[in-house]
Amino acid sequence: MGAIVGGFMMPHDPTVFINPRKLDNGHLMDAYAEICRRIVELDATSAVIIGADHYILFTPKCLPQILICLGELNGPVDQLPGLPNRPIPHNPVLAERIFAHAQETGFDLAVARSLGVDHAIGAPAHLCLPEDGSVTAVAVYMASGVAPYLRLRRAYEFGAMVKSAVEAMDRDERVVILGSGGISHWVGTGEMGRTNPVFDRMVLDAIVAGDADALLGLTDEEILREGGNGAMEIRHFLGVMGQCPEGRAK
Amino acid sequence: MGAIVGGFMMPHDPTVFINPRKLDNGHLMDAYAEICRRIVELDATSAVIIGADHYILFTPKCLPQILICLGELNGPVDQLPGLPNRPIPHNPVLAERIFAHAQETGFDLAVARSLGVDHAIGAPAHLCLPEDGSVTAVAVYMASGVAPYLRLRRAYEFGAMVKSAVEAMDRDERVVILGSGGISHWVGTGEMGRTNPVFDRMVLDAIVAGDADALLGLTDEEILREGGNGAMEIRHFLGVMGQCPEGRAK
Amino acid sequence: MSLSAVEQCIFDLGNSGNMRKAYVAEPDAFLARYALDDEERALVRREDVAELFRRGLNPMLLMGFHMGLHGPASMGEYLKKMPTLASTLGTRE
Amino acid sequence: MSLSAVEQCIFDLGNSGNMRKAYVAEPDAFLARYALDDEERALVRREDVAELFRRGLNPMLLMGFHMGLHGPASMGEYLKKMPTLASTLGTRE
Ligand SMILES: [Fe+3]
Ligand SMILES: [Fe+3]
Repeated sequence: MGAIVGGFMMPHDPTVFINPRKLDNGHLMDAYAEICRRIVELDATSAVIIGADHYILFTPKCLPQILICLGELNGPVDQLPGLPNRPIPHNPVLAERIFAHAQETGFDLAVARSLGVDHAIGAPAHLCLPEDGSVTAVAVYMASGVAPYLRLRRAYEFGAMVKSAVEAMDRDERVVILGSGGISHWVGTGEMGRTNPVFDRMVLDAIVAGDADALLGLTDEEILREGGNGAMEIRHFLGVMGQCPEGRAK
Repeated sequence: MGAIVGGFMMPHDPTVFINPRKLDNGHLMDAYAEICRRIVELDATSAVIIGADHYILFTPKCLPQILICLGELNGPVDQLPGLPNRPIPHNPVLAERIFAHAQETGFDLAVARSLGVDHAIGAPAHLCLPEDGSVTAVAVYMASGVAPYLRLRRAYEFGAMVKSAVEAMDRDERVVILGSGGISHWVGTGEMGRTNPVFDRMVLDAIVAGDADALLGLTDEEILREGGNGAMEIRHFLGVMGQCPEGRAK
Repeated sequence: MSLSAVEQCIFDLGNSGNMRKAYVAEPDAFLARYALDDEERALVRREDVAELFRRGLNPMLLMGFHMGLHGPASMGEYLKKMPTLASTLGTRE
Repeated sequence: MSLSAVEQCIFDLGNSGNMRKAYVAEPDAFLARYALDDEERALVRREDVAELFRRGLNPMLLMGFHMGLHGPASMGEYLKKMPTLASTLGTRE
């Protein structure tokens, strides 16, 4: 039987890797490595990684609310220092299972047959999963970067759906779910470079307390105002929280 | 307040327009014209047209289960005799309303900002709506041509959702819903050219009787075997039947 | 075999005149853009639509690929190659 | 104004090197591919990212469009032009 054995959240901001001001980012790299260690410790076999398209993967002719890739993964296609574009070991059986369960439970997931992912999924895939390919990935994109945005509650429900899909699997599968995204940050707007520590603290406190309602109660306008368009990615955290509703973070 | 004032179904097979054997297709053209007359008679202001992508609009990187276009329409992009590629008068307010209602009621519709439609939507838009643009279109694509196929029941539920979206509108809008698709036909397989009158009769009887269950009870394998891959488009008919659950056809 | 690279390749050739031109001019260079194994590359090169269909590719896609390369007049030739849909049902899980 | 033709145009220019080349070589011919009205065409031609943002275009898209044309070193110049997100909130329904 399948089981969700853990959930993790991590940033993917390109400036971490480009590091234009040559700041010491060792603590960030250590955090990715620490997540990787814990995923190995949990004996995970697969990781469902939730990211956002930054309007480079999907075109104005077809913008998905939620998309799952059923086949091969490679990336990131937007190359960044330390993140070469290369194949990412993937788990088509788990992806198919989640898709089928989604259909049965009223989710309309768009699918990719194969996908060159961007840094949102490429960064955690390269930095949080062991290099030997022993933990295979399933890529999920939520509409967090391009309007119309996925509703917060739907992201949370998606997490719960993944949990029930995994638990209904008839083969042993130890799955971690990774929410890849930032808290407050502004991308491409006049505020770019700014962060809002008050907003960030509120979000982190909610996550640590396992208090999904504190996040679900936010309006998009509040998030955009206090956390910027980048903070719309808290949807991915809600996707993680939805699969461990009683969970508190360490 | 908005209201659904009618539902129609019609074929869009390109061979009707290419007419390679120069058969008399007058009765088909008359049928399109008759639908147009009745839509005008109903005083309709808008038409929601449901079609299938034939794997020319959406790419293997993002295949939607259901997609709605929120903006401008033109087409068909796959030009056919009598169906020039031109702008199609559209209704962005109705499209937005349906999208928002879908989000509220648990549908994850992919969106197009604007779309060059194929013949599935182009044919009814040109032939069943009055030329003066007085009936504006909303384009919906269902996964009926490319696997993973939309489930039959979901297509039916989509119709019901459209009905409640329209009825919740606070402006007068008289909406017809058009299911564009074929019954038995094979596209690109060895059987191409074949039809199955027994299957067709069964489908038509179910539609005339308003018996959605007869169609909802079919498996995809049965449809593929008896009606071919083209018959997967009966999803669009179920979309129409879902918005008039008690309806019987004339 | 997942076939997804072949699917992308066949989609591109069926739907883009530019891609088709590039393929016809330099087939090997064009196919090198896709992560195809030797067998997959050979299936595309010899336009083995029947085998690609048996392995799960969408017949509308295959028809577009063939018509794109050889024009609408090649429809008869294409259909002669193609297995029936019925013959493939139940052969895949 | 729906802006959707502009959105497709800016998306293409931000994400495709080939499109960018075609645009730089012959801007008017390139822009004629899109159903832009005169005002929209002028907004693209003078790269008025601020006004395009105010009218609703996605700032990630606009950033990609600008960086694509002028390289990553132009980030400062781009940001100097851009209004804040906060200034646009509540201005659209
Ligand atoms: Fe991001
Ligand atoms: Fe069709």
